[in-house]
Amino acid sequence: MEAVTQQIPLEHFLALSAILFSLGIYGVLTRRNAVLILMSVELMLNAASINMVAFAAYASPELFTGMIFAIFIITVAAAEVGLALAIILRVYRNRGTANVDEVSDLKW
Amino acid sequence: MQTGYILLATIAVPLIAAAVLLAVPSRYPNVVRAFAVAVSFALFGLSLYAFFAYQIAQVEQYQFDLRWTWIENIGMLGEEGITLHLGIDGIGAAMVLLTGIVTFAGALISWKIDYRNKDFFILFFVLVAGVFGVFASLDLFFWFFFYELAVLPMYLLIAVWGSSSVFPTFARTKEYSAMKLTLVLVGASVLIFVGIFAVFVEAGLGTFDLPTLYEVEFDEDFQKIVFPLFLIGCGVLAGLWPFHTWSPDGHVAAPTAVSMLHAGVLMKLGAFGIIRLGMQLLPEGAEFWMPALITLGTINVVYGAISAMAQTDFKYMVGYSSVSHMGYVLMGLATMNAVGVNGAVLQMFSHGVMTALMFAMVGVLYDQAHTRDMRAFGGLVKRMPHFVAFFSIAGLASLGLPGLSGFVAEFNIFLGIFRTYPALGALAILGAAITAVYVLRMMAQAFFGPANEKWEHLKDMSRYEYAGGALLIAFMFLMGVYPSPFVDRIADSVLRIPGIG
Amino acid sequence: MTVAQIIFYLIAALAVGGALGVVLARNAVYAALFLILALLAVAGVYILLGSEFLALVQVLIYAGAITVLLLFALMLTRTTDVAESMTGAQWPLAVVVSMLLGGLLIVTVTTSDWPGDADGTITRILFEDLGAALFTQWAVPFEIASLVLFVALVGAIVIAREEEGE
Amino acid sequence: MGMSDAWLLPLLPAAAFVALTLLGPYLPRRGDWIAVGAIGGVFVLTLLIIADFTDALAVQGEAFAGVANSIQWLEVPGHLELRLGIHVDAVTIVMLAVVSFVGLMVQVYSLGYMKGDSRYGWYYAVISLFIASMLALVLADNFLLLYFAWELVGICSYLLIGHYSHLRSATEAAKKAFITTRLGDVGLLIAIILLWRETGTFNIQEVIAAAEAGQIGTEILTASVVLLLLGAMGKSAQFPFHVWLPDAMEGPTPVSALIHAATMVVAGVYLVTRMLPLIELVAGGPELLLAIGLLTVFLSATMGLVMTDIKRVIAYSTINSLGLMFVALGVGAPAAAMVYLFTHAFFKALLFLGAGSVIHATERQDVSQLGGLWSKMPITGVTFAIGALSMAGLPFLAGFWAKDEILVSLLDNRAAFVLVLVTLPLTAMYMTRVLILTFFGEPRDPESHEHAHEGSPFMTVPLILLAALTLVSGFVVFDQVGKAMGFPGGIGEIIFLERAHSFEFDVAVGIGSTLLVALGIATAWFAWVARPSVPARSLALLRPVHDLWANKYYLDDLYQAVIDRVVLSIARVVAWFDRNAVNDTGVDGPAYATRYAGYLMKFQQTGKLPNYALGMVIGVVTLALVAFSLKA
Repeated sequence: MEAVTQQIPLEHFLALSAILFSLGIYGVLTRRNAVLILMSVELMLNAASINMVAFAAYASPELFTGMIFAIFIITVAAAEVGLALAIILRVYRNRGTANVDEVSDLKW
Repeated sequence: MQTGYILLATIAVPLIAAAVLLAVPSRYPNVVRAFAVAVSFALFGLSLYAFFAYQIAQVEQYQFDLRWTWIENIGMLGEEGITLHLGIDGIGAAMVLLTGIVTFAGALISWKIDYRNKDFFILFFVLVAGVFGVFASLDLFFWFFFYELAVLPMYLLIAVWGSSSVFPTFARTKEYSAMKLTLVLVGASVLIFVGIFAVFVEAGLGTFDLPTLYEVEFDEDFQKIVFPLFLIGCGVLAGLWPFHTWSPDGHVAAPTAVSMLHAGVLMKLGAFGIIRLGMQLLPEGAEFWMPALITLGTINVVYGAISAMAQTDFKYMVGYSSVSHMGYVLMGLATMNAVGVNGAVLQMFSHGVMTALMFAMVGVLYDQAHTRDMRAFGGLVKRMPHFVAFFSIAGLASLGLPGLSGFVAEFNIFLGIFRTYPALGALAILGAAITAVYVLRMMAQAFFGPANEKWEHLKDMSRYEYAGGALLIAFMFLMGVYPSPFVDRIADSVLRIPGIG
Repeated sequence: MTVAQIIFYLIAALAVGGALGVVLARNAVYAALFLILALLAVAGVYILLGSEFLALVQVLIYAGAITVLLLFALMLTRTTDVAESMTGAQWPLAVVVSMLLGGLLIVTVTTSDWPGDADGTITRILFEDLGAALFTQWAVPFEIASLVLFVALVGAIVIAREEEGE
Repeated sequence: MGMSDAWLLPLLPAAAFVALTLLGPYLPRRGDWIAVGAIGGVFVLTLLIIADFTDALAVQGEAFAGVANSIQWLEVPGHLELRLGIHVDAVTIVMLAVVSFVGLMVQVYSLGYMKGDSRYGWYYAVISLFIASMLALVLADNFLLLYFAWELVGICSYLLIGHYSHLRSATEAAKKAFITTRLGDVGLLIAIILLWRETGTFNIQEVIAAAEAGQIGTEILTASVVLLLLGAMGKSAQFPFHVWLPDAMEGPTPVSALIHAATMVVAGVYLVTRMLPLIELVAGGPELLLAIGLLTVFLSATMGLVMTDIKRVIAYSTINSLGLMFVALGVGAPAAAMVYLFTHAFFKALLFLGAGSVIHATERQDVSQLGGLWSKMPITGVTFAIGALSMAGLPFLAGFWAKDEILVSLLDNRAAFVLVLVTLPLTAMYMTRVLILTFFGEPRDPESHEHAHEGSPFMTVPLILLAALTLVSGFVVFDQVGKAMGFPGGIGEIIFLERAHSFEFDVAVGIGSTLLVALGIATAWFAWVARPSVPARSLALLRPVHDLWANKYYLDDLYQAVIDRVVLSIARVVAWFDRNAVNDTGVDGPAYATRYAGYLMKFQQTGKLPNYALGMVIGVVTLALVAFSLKA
């Protein structure tokens, strides 16, 4: 562990994270293709990770909590993508589409 | 000698019995029956002991005190936040005795249940535990817990063991009745729940303990706002007009023993709640709202009686007469004077025993004849003399015949009402006269007159039904002829309710 | 403006540009490529935050494995050649809502008081320290993470497997 | 056995009731000996009490105000104390004598009359309960016990009228009797409670004292008195409550004799006698009493004239007699009323028991199917004739003296006097008519006439005893007789000490009334013996009047119509309202509304993932905005 001075305020990282997160949200809300939605989710996860790591670097590096969290996020993201793609493939095979707005059996 | 374990036992014994019954294989229905009757006899004994061991005119208001701390010093909860606090005053003692009597009689009457009788008795005992719990609890949290415990098994008991009826102009399925009963009662209990939390927060003591909360002097405006929550919330269970229709339909659909407990005991929980939560906790709110209650109570009495007059179904008639008689209880409570409230509590006991007997007798008839239309019968006295005698005694008690419990209770209520509201008192007495009309019409129609040959096969009561009915009748006579044991206990406690003049 | 700052703004611009590409591109494959760009930029941000290990993992797993997986999925679910809208009907509402959310987040970020050095001093974390922590202090969560991965793997196989007669 | 021990009296038959109810089927002879033994015991004890009473009277003279003894029944400390207690004074003594003696006679008589009845044991149980309640009623020193007993005699009457429960008519009559009297009882109960509200006590003497001291407001007092009268009118079958009594004849005849002639129906008279000081405090109270009595007397005399059922004729004569007692009370002559009550109990019980013998022998009770029984049943015939002529008011029989007493007291009130005089020949006429049609002439139903025979000694001995009393009991009106019996001041003084009254026989009134009675008897003899065609011809002439009387002034029909058309309609409307408005709209309505709301809201479930996601984000943004605004 060593201290480095880069003169970049914490807020900058957080703002970046906020922008990425909002863009991810926008993607999730507008994209029709499930794979593209998944990509937007990845953006949101990354935004969260940036937050974690930034806080860890700036505020409380002692227990590596932020890092560990980021690592777990990546792990979970990997697992999630694997599972989600399996589900998407399954849906596609059954219905011939991967567009989420066409899969709407669970309505009233 | 004064130990709270007796009250704990009245709650624990039925719960343990329910658990034991779970383990009894359902292929031995007679074992189940014998066990259930034995347990309910034990409960009867316990309640009898509690009633007679209760000491009149002691310094402490609540006897058989027992307190087990459950949760404390967490969040808003302070010292003794939620405690299993048991204890009864004279009112509670009378109610505990009533529950014991009706439970025992109900178990005896239920001997004839064949369909899944094990499950029936399990739910039955859970319900009974809840009822005992309400009467004995001195902690708002557990009071409410037991209250819900008593109400909820009712749904299954009616929906599974009940009966659907088709009448010329309308039909009532047991599912409908069970659903309505449960929803209305649970809906009403939401009001109580809100009220309980309002009191808890307003008091700011971090405890649900009732005797502690009784010491608090709540702000008058607060009392006026919160009291209606308890009044309506509990009143619905007591059959308060216009929230009463769950009751006749529920009675009609329910199996016999459930009707007995339901009308005999459960409806008393409501009136008991008005006393325990409403009048004792919020005396000024009670003072403010009682004119409204006595108006509604009068409507209950007259409206219930007139409705009962138009019924041709035994159970509907008894159901509406319950509405009418619970109206007397509400009126008595609303008088806010010692005589009237004393009469209301007496009426709770009296009506409990009397209406339980009525429902038991309707059950005797219905289980054999499979119809409850009183116009279909005639001259039953020839085939079923004991049945007719028992039913008539219940009917005479309900029309307030001296020598039976109804008279003592109603007389006190009338005296109480006349002290404050003479005009309404006259209406109440008129209600008793209407009661005579429908009871005698029913007796003349079904019991006397030329015997209908269609009912040649009807048999008189079985010995279990006989025993259950005789038990109820014994208490009706006891209270009617020698009311002092009841009045002494009740009056002593009534006089300690704040605001009673 | 220090060098680090310049680098940060550069990387941030890349990340935002990549993200915009992901959510706006009309072609799905382009979107995936933009995602790679964004993820690599995030890796750069990690380096700026003094966490080389994470940057490495980010490049390897995210930019490498996950994106490839996504591309595979795109390939396997390609339906028709008919050009269809990539954007759902609720996009105007989504614009408003996500901008609102972003605005709110940025306002929060800028108006709040954050702990830490005002002059932008960060703590750099060394590989050794992190490795030691991961296998001592965080050993149990680490194992659980591996279990999660394993279960996800099995689940993915079970779900995606072609069944008999299908 | 002193007067303060009189509480034992009701307990004896009450114990018999309990024993018979619980053990009846297991006892030899269904336990009738217990019931008869109990009433026998009561009779003996009553004699002892009377002896004690005469002693007390001899010692204390006019200062004697009665003996009281009570126990606490229930108490709400500081608010209410209910006591049960007895009060024995002269009025009580008279009532006790009547109840215990007629009770004993009827119970003995029933041994023969009810023999073989399928509910023999139950009959004796209820009649024991009735006697217990009736004794409690007359002994009561407070309104609570009075009302208690009042209701109990009502229910016993209900049970006994409906004794032949397989008959629809008996059941209906029982119901009618109970409900009609119950309506009056509502008034009584309200009156009792109102008086308690004003005075704080249920004790009759204390209430009267308070009223006389002016402690009760005029309005309350007036209301109480009117309501009290309602109760008395119901029980004593005064107009407009009289309709139940003729129907009550559906019960076994001994019951009619005991309950519906000698004891229960005079409870109203007894109550009014007790409460007379209160009634006289109210302006118009005595006048109301008088009006009710006169109306009842007149209506019953006319209706009795056309009835063909032997028991119903006697029932109307009972209403007539009760009306007369009310009249006497209305003009402030309680002693006359009590004397009439006393003698009436004997000759009316005698009449009913005689009618019972006839019914028992022939199984017919319509006079158009009877006739010529004089030779077959001489004892019944003679005793019945004595009773009938006493009721008619023939000189030197009990009824004559008692009636004369009332007429004398009416002398100051011309209108009432004349009206009562008018009814005298009518009464005499229908009593003679029933006597003639039953015992003389040709038998109209030879078959039943054939089997007719005198009953067992159980039945004839009570008849003879009652007939003997009918012959002599009237003479108690003479002070000398009273003195000879051990009472210091004659009967008037016994009955109402604070209103000492000495009997004066008014020769003119006596002769006048005798002439009128003779006229009635002669008319009856002429119409039904000498010229049997007369009734038929006059019937043709007076058809509308006859119909009016035979249909009981259409009052029963009116009441029935009110019940069927009005009361039951209201009940049905309320029941309909309850089902449709309160339940189906008020309770089910919100349920349906909830369901419909659910139906409407389900459409937000589009099934499309982006919509849900958008919803979530909007929620988050909203919450964030709320948080911001709260922070600001």
